[in-house]
Amino acid sequence: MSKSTLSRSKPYAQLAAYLLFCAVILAVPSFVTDAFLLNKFARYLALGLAAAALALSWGYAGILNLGQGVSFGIGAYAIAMHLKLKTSPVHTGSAGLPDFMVWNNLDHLPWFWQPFHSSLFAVAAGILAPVVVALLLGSFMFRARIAGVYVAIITLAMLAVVNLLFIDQQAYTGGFNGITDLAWLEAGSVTFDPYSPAFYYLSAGALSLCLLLGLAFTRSKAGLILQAIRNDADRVRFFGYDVAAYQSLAFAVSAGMAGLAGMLYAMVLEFASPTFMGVPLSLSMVIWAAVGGRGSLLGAAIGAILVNFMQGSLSESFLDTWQLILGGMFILVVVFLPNGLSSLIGILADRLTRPARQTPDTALAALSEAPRAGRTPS
Amino acid sequence: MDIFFGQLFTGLSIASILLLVALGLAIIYGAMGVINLAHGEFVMLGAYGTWFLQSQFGLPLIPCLLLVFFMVAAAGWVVESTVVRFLYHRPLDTILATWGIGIMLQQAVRLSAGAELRYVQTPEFLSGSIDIAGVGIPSYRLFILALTAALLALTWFVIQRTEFGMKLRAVTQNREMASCYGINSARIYSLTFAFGSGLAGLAGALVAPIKSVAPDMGTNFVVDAFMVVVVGGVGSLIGTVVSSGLLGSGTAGIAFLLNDTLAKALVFLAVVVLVRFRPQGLFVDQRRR
Amino acid sequence: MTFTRRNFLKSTAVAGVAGSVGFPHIWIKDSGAAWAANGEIKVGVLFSLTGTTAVVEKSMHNATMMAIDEINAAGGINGMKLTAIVEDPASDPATFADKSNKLVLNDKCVSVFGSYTSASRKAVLPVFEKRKNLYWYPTLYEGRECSKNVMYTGAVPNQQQKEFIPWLVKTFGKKFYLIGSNYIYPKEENNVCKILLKELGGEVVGEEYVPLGHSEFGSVLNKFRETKPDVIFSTVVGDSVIALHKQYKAAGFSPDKMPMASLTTSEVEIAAMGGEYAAGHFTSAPYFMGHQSKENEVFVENYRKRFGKESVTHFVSEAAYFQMHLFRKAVEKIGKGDITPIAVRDATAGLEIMAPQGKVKVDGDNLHCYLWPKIGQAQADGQFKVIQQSSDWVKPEPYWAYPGQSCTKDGLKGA
Amino acid sequence: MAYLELHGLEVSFDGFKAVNGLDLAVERGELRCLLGANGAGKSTTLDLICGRTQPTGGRILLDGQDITSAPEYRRARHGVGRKFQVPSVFRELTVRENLEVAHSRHPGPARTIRLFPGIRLDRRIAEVLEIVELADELDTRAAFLSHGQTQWLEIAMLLVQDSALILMDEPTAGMTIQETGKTSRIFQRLRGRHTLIVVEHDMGFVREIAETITVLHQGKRLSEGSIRQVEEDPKVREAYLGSGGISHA
Repeated sequence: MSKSTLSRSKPYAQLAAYLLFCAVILAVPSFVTDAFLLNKFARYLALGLAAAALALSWGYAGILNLGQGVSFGIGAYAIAMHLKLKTSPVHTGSAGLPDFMVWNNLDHLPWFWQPFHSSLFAVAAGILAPVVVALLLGSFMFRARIAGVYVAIITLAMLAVVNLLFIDQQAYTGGFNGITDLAWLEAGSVTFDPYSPAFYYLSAGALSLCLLLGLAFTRSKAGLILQAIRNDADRVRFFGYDVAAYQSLAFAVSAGMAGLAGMLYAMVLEFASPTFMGVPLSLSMVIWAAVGGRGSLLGAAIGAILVNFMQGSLSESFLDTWQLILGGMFILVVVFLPNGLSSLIGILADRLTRPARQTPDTALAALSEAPRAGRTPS
Repeated sequence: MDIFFGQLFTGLSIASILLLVALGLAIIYGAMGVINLAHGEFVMLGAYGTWFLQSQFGLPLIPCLLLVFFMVAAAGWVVESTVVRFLYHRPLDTILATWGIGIMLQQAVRLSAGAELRYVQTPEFLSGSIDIAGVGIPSYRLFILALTAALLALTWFVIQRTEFGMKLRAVTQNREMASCYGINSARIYSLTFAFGSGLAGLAGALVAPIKSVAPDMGTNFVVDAFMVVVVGGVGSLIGTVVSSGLLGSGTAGIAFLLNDTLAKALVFLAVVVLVRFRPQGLFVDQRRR
Repeated sequence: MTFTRRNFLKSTAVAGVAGSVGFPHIWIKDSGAAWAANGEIKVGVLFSLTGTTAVVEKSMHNATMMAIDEINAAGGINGMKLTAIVEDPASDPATFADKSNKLVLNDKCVSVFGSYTSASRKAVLPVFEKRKNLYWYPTLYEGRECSKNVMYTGAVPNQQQKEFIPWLVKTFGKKFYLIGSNYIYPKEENNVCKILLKELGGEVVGEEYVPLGHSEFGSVLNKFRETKPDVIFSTVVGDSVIALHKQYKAAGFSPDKMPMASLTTSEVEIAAMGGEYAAGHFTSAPYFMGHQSKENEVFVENYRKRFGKESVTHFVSEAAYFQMHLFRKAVEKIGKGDITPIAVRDATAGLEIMAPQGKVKVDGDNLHCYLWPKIGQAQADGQFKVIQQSSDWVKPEPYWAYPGQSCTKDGLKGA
Repeated sequence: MAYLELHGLEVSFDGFKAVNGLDLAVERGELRCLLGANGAGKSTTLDLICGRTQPTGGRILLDGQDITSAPEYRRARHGVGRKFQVPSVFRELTVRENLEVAHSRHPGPARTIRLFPGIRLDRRIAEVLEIVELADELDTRAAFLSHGQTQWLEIAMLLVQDSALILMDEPTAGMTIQETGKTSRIFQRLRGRHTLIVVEHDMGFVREIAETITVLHQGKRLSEGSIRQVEEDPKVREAYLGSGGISHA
């Protein structure tokens, strides 16, 4: 088919791919009934959502956020605070007060915990709090036209700060142990037992909704402008776009989705821990998105699900060497498959339809080039 | 009064350790723009190398230093020629690839040397402390301070006063143009990466006697070193020295006044603010856009 | 960035199909809960083999596996083989929770033996309480917990401190500096220590918590110089202990005048820091490798035969070892009955066993153990010299510091 | 009050004054050519007007408003469009997408988030495409275009942006004779509706389109007037011919 019809059919092929993926993940409970597996898949889907959120800010807007754990963690803690207030404390006895507060000799519930009695507030906070944090951090960085490696450094440093503070403020956050022993979320008549199909549908539904909304966002003009910004931010300014506002927007949308993913993750594991805001998990998200294909939300989601599924099964069968295999895989994908597994499919499809056309790899060189040509050490 | 002097020395000592670890990263990142997240693992390799030489061959610490430098430099060469070489035009991808290398190195060491903590001995004559102004200053830390200064001078000399250094600076300015003048930039890069890794190994060897030697000791080293290099200014040696001084004494000071947890948090916050207002670092001048 | 929109249909179809075919066990129905079926008793072994706490948990894993092999070598329990299902929680609380779910739901283990840090215990606790399973926790901990699904074979604060603190005050003086890692265990131990010190007219000259994995104690040592305490009460854990001891000695302090008294420093940490850095400091624990008893000689000899002559045993791996034998005695007591986690728990109540540290008994009410606290002084050769030993086993009181509260058969009383 | 006024504009990099007290006034709808040897400050002047570089002195007034320290995107919204010496387009996006980005009537994020809008080409873009003959390259990625086509794309994007003031930096560089001819026909049509400032070296092209010419020398205005006046101006002769012949023009 000629170039133009192929490209005009591209958006529909992409939409079809997204819808197919959503259909597949929503169909899983009809033929998988093992409670343990359902829980595991629900967890992978939540991590898939976090990776897709990262692909939105990194793949589309060129913002490499090494601190995705901040949004992910805030979402997890928001829902955990709500679910903690719903459990009756077994070990410490005093009515309604979470156990770690009793251990830290608090005698009443702090004011900022009060609103978390309502599940609506908790869910809203789980999404909006990361958005607000992202908007503040976003404008703080992008107003000063910070880009590339420096964004990575600032987000990494913020992650370290948030992690340290959450561990230090033990009376309010449970400290290093995190918030454990959570009840199950209730919405109307449905209780979401993390080992039930109901919870799986919640997780799969959230991922599908976010993927489709994300697709709509990236297909809109704003999404196009973000890609232009990633390509050449200065040039975009000369067309009248406030680049900092767009970058903060992408950063905030990504944070909201990551907050939702954090909520699902805390619910599926039935606890929230400061390791959700640790450097290893945040970097893993970046790697899942890179492995899956940072250029596409669906690619990143699939990358996260595949890597975590492999990590789960590998670590059981190859007790000693699973980390070697994982590290090796990351290197191979990053070096030989810059656009991740999803591009593998693209390349194969190219080979099948017409002789491979060597696409210049300039696109990647322009990927928010770090100021490499700094002066040599003087 | 002696508390103040003790605190001053602690700040200086922390700064010297930060500089020691960051020096190798400054070379690699400054000159080649490669963000090497496996830098912490090279430090760990240096520590394990020292332990291995000490436990198997009974070599005292000082001779170990030289051997470890070349062993880890060789490891750096291998890593550069197998993986990093493909990524010079993709700075952000080096973060991911080197993180993968880090995971593999950790697990390889855990399998070979075991997960237990390893013991590295301080040389006899350095294990005591010297009384200066009424405060017991650990002589081993003085030794580290002195050696860091020497390494700094060596690095500056290699970069500024040797032919290799001149070629390195040429390749850094413009790799393609340097190649046109017959400089084998690929080899220069490999040598630079090996030199940086060797420095990291040396840091590991020096730090091993006062810190704990475990397969995953590298992770918190690399985050701090990365901050020091970026705050100091990409490719600026003086910047790295000054920023490790600032961050080191800052950490020590706040830790004494408040506590270590807040010290770490506040220093990270300071890094965020510094990178935001001086992204190109303290010592790299404004470049015309 | 070439866009991956083209022909994405193929990619998801391929992934989808591969996904569903990939794991055949997807199709099996949820098989009934037969705890001890076809002649084997399945137990979970959940100690980190990778990550930051692998350092200590590897030795606990070794001691547990050794006990299992000993039991199987002696013909198993009532003729049934003990099968260990090993998982690596990689020192990450989230993985601890995930793997314990797998061991309980998927593998149907009768009991799971595991974890060192309080954080990992808190992460798995809800799993065992919701699924009515049994978790065997061999590590000393901060107490104030009264679960009906956990067997606590490690020491609680009253057992470790009630004789230790008075001895320290008598021997060295009243001024204490409390230094610990920044999480719940050190804070709770310090609560108990402060109560004891108040009773003895002691004084806390400083209290500080360093981040986990911290390795730079320059400022802390300066504070020691400033406050001049008689005793440094350390609840620092993990690899920070090594850095603290090394830098303490390098700063020219001497344990004779200002010793470090710890509840966590064991033979493993000493082996890692080198004997000369630990020499002179004190630890209170129910077991030391150097303890003279017939059971201990056999235990140490077997352990070294199996894991190398350099390997060391310490109070946490000793608890991991004897709790497995406690499990064996409980299952033998059930005999022909249905072996379920709750049945095992009830059978264990009141059981006694000759452990390497001496005869230990399980308290039927709070499922903790009567232990033999000892005070040991570290020697340059990496072993501990037992200075003082309790004349009788000490009753575990997880709520000792909270009068009016106690853990009874049916949960916490006197909230 | 001219449409664009520069008053004593000045910018120095480490002491070197690239633009040194420049005064300039351009009327609305006028087509002004900027000539001068390399390093005379032509491109830097365009950089200062469009906001790419911050001046160290002087003021810039656009349609009566002081935009000296306004950020680039606010100047673009006031109607300033810039074509760069090195053709800069979004290489990873297709021609269609480049034009859609350039079509920045409502640049605010609130207006650009529309669910499933699909990129439809309105009349304006279709008309421009015919002019620059890129209609059949609509879905090719910009990275695959030839140098000439990239120049045309950037010019097309400027036209789509429809700015009041268009700053053109050597638009005909690397173009064939026919393409240069066509460019001058386009510029003739733009005159009047837009104000144009064109930096050029191709004297043939300048003769076709120029009304008034300003010659810059070492960051200052050397002379101004019709093409004949400028050619006979002794200062210009001395500045250029004196330094060794016409080849340096």
